[in-house]
Amino acid sequence: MTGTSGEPVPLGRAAVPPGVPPSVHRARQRQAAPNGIWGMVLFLCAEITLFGTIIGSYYYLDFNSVHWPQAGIAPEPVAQPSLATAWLVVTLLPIWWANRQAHRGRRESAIEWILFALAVQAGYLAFQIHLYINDFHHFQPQHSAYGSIYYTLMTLDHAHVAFGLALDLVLIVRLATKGLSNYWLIGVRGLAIYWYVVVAITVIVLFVQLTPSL
Amino acid sequence: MSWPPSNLVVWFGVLGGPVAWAVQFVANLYFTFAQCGRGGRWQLPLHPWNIGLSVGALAIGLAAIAVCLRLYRHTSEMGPMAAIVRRGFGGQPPAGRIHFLAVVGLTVNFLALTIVVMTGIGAPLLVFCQQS
Amino acid sequence: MALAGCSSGRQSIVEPASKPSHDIAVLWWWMLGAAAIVFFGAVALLVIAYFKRGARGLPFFGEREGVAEGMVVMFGVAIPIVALVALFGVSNIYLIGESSPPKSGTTAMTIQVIGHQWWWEVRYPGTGVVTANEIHVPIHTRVNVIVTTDDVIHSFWVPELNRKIDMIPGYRNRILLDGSRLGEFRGQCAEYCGFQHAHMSFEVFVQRPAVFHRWLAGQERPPVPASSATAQAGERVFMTSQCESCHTIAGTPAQGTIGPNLTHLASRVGLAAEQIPNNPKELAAWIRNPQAIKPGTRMPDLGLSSTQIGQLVAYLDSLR
Amino acid sequence: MATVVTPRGEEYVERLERVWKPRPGLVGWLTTTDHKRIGILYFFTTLLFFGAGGVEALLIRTQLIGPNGHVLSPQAFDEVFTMHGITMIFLFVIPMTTGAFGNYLLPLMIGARDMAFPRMNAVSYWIFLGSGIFMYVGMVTGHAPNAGWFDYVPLASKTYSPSSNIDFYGWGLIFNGISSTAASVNFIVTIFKMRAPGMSLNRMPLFCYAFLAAAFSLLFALPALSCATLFLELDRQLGFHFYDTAHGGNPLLWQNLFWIFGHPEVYIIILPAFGIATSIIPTFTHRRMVFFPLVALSEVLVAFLGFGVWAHHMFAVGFATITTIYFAAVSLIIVIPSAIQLFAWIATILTGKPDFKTPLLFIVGFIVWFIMGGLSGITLAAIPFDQQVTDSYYVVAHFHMVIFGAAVYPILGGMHYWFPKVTGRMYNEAVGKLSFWLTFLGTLLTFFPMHIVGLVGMPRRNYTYPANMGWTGLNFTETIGAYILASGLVLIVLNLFISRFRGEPSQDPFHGDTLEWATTSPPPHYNFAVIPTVTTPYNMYDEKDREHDNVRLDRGEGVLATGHETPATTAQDGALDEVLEMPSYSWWPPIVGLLLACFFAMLLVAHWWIAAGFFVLGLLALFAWHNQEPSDT
Repeated sequence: MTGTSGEPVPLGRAAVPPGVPPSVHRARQRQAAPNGIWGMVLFLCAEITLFGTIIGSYYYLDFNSVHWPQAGIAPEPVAQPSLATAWLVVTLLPIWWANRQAHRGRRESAIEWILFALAVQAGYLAFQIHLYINDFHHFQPQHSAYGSIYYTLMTLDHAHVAFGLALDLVLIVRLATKGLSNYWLIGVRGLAIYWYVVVAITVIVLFVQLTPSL
Repeated sequence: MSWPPSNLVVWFGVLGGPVAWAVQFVANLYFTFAQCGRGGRWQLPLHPWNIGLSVGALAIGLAAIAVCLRLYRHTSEMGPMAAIVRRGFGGQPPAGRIHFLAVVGLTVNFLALTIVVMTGIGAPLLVFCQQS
Repeated sequence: MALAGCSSGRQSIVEPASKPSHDIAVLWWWMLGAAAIVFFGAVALLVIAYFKRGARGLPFFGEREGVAEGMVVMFGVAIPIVALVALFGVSNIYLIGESSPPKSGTTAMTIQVIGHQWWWEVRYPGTGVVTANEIHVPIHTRVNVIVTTDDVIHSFWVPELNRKIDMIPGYRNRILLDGSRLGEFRGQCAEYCGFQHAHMSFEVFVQRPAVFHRWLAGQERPPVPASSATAQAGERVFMTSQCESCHTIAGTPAQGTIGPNLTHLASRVGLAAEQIPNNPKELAAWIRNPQAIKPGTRMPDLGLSSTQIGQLVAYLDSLR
Repeated sequence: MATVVTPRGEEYVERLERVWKPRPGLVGWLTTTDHKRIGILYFFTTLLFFGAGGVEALLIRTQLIGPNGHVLSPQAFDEVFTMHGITMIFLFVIPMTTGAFGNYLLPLMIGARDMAFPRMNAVSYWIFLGSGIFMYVGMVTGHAPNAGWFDYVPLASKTYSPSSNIDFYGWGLIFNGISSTAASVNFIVTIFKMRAPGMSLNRMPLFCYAFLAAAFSLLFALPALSCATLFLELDRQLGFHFYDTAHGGNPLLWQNLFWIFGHPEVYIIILPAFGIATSIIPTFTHRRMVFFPLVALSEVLVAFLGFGVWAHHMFAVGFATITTIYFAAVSLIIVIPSAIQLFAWIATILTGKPDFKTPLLFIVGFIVWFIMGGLSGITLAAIPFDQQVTDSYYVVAHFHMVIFGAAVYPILGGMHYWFPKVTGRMYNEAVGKLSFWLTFLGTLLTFFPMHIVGLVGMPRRNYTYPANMGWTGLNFTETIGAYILASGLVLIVLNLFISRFRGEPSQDPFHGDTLEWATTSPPPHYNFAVIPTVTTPYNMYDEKDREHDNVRLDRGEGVLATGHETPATTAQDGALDEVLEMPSYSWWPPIVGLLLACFFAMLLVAHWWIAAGFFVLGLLALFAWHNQEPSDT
């Protein structure tokens, strides 16, 4: 059997150097992204497309309406959602760091940083829900097409974040109970990728949300 | 060209034209929907925009074709490649794969550019926002 | 091909009666010709393959791979790309303008057609004429038809006069009618619009200008009041049995807008969007049990007695 | 070519048998993660739905046999033609090609022992089954969707369709979409990561390219459908206004979203058929496909360009002319990749030594119909002509030529071609040929006259038509054709069913060129005793490689028998990267499928809190699922 450059590749498990968790060693030996990461990235592609179509629908409705937002709805204030989103962007740092720590075999540190990120992200979500309820006092999705697409977009975006929080929690529990198994080491990397994408989507959603105000 | 070329170069060669077409396509749609919709949000000079986008896409696609040509010629000169081509393009990677992708890229970019040229020339001949 | 044998069609795209339809039909015949060459050429290659199945390679060319690959490039890329770009230019840049709606203000006449489940309301703006399921236009006159809908999406299609255009809620689409041949051309709703999509047709009459103007003037006048006793009784039935809540008859208290305007019902050729011919017998059957003829129609069974129906038919038949 | 096992290799094989032994009986089928078993489950399920869709088609044709038919009421006709479309597209062709053929064959073709995510593969099946039953519950209870598979608003809005018919459609398709998304992720990762060592991109079977392209299309197209149906259900059930003109909504939004999904969908349907054709043709012509890279690129390019043509379904809505030509240009150029493939197939048959057995006959039929459907497709990219014939029977003729003629024929051919692979027995060749000719004649009579009937003005979706329109004779022919077609299909099923029990035992009757023929028929649970290595795109033509596999089995090299193991390789060059432990069974996929079914049923009846409860349960089940790592089982 030959690999890329022609030299034989043994089909079997390589010996693990002492002091390194087997999963970490395996991650270092890998030339390509593992299947789990491929799967996560592809699911996120579907997610991005879903948000892309919703955002496209937003502009389609916008372009085909004489008034946007429809009469009776004031444009969003800019400051609060922007601040909240900036807050969420900052949480990428602990997530990124947790992933690095995990790939150095430092389980406790990884757990702590995910926990930290979880707390900050939960704060973000709580604030956003507060804004959401405020909006709801001003206008409802049944008011007009603007209300419909606005609430659908925001709800899905927040649900995305909420699902991320659940993933954080799962990772914390799993890393604490099962340790850095190969499965969950890939899980931490998947989690990090998930958050990168969610935050990117949230930034774009913010821009869409503020379109009428700009 | 250094050998083996980076993945980025190879995949630019394969996907440059199609991606440029996709950008041209989506941007043009966005502009026409924005201008011809009932809201009439924007009043852009659409013909120049269309031509500009098409020319940009064309340039990227031509660059991708140039990359593919170089890859193709380079891999064709690599001794046993000729024999490999006869065996159905299944040569030893990475050279075999890159040769294969270069053939793919040449065709793909050519087709993508045809679309860009068709719409780049065709659209300015029509009246904007005239209902079909 | 077998198409020539089917010229009895009443709604055929290959028997055009206007310039746009004619151009489209010409485009079709050219495309059919080219397609036939490609189709039979490819089938011929398969037939050759069958007869030479015992040996590898091609007759005359041998087993060279380059020949097979050249064939793919030639027939798969080179020839089609020329043909397709040409088709693009001819049909989508040039011809599309020929069948497009007229530029505003360039036509002598405008007609408004409103789609309903499952009939057509036709208005002649500026004249007060409102009719249903039939459109009269003068020959050799460019007519701007504005199509809208009152409920779901319909599609306005008279193949012999022009291609189709959808009627979409919230949009005012337009299409050109420019008949170049006298006659009666059938049109039909082409977008699925519910149970009776199949029975939503109409007639377009392309007429000499004099005939057309006589018709238009007749439609503009309110109908002559009923003279016979039966018809007068029928009018009372009409005004007291809910008919008037859905239908309009000009010059009477009936001003309903849900169903077709019946002002000159007796002048029309068909009933229920041309599903049945307009004669007293069919009209009576229709009033007696509309759901049997057109299941799902919004016209209810009013439970009238045979006498009442007879009177009603006499009245409606007097609306000329 | 079956692997010849030497006594030393026998030990390894025994160990593999022990490790990969499935759980017995019904439990084994319910908890299975074996791609072959899942493929078989998909096959029989989709075959049932094909039967249902076929009966619906015959009902439609019987109703239209003559003018003013009374077989079906207009209400029933609308439900039947809607369900015919939904069934054939979502419950037959896609699950049959990706689910049954893809699942069973892909891992075998790339020399893997399972899909990349075996449990997700199982859950795809259970969700698909749930969604199919979900939509047919609507039909059985008299609430089948009735606004067409395209389901245009406002006809599908609460105002014009007040009962729950459309809700079965809306939620059912989102439900179904989850299954397809999971399946497409699985296929992409499997194709990129699970190929046998040495199988670089330029050595991957064309079948895999076709399935890769279809999976990518599914992945990126389905969100648009989910988005559209979500909006629809929000409009219908919660009073939102996405499509409601009176409140700033727009009915064209639905059409755009639906066709952004709908056109790639057409290629999702046909791409696997291309893949099957490119597997059968080299085998029966005893030569490689002509111009391998161009065929591979065509399969992928069709999927890519397929995202830029959607508005050609909407040329009559009155878009700005300028908008339409962007789509028309792509609709025309997308013909080129198809033409490349078409002439590559023809050139291969022409320059090879074709052996016209049943599978190849079906492929020849496929080529004929595909040319016809493709040519009528080109005419539909000429905007004025499209505006003339769209929504007429001409379009019905076009897409049945493409979807039935060109997508189902390879499925039928493939059923014969891989029959010996799956069952270890041979079908009856004479009956096979007879069934082909019946099907061919039926297809011709059913679908060809539709072109003409469309050109003389018959619109689609009419439950009946008047007598004096010149449509009667043609419709009569079509109906007769439909019955001939149905008899051909029944004959195929009978032939295969009887051959399953009575057929001649057979291992590798056709000398196929891809790796699935490197193992026994039917394949063992572990697929390959030794992981094959690859040096060309036509793996079975390189007998040296296969002999080498036997030598390696002797040495125990690449046997991977310490657990459920299979190698993972790099995405581009197929270099060996690591050895993966695969899960062997799991109860969670059917449980997740069941919980999702309950979730969607509750959404249908608008019991939001109970639905939320099932959703949370579903999440918990997913958590429990991942509690069980592959190495644990």
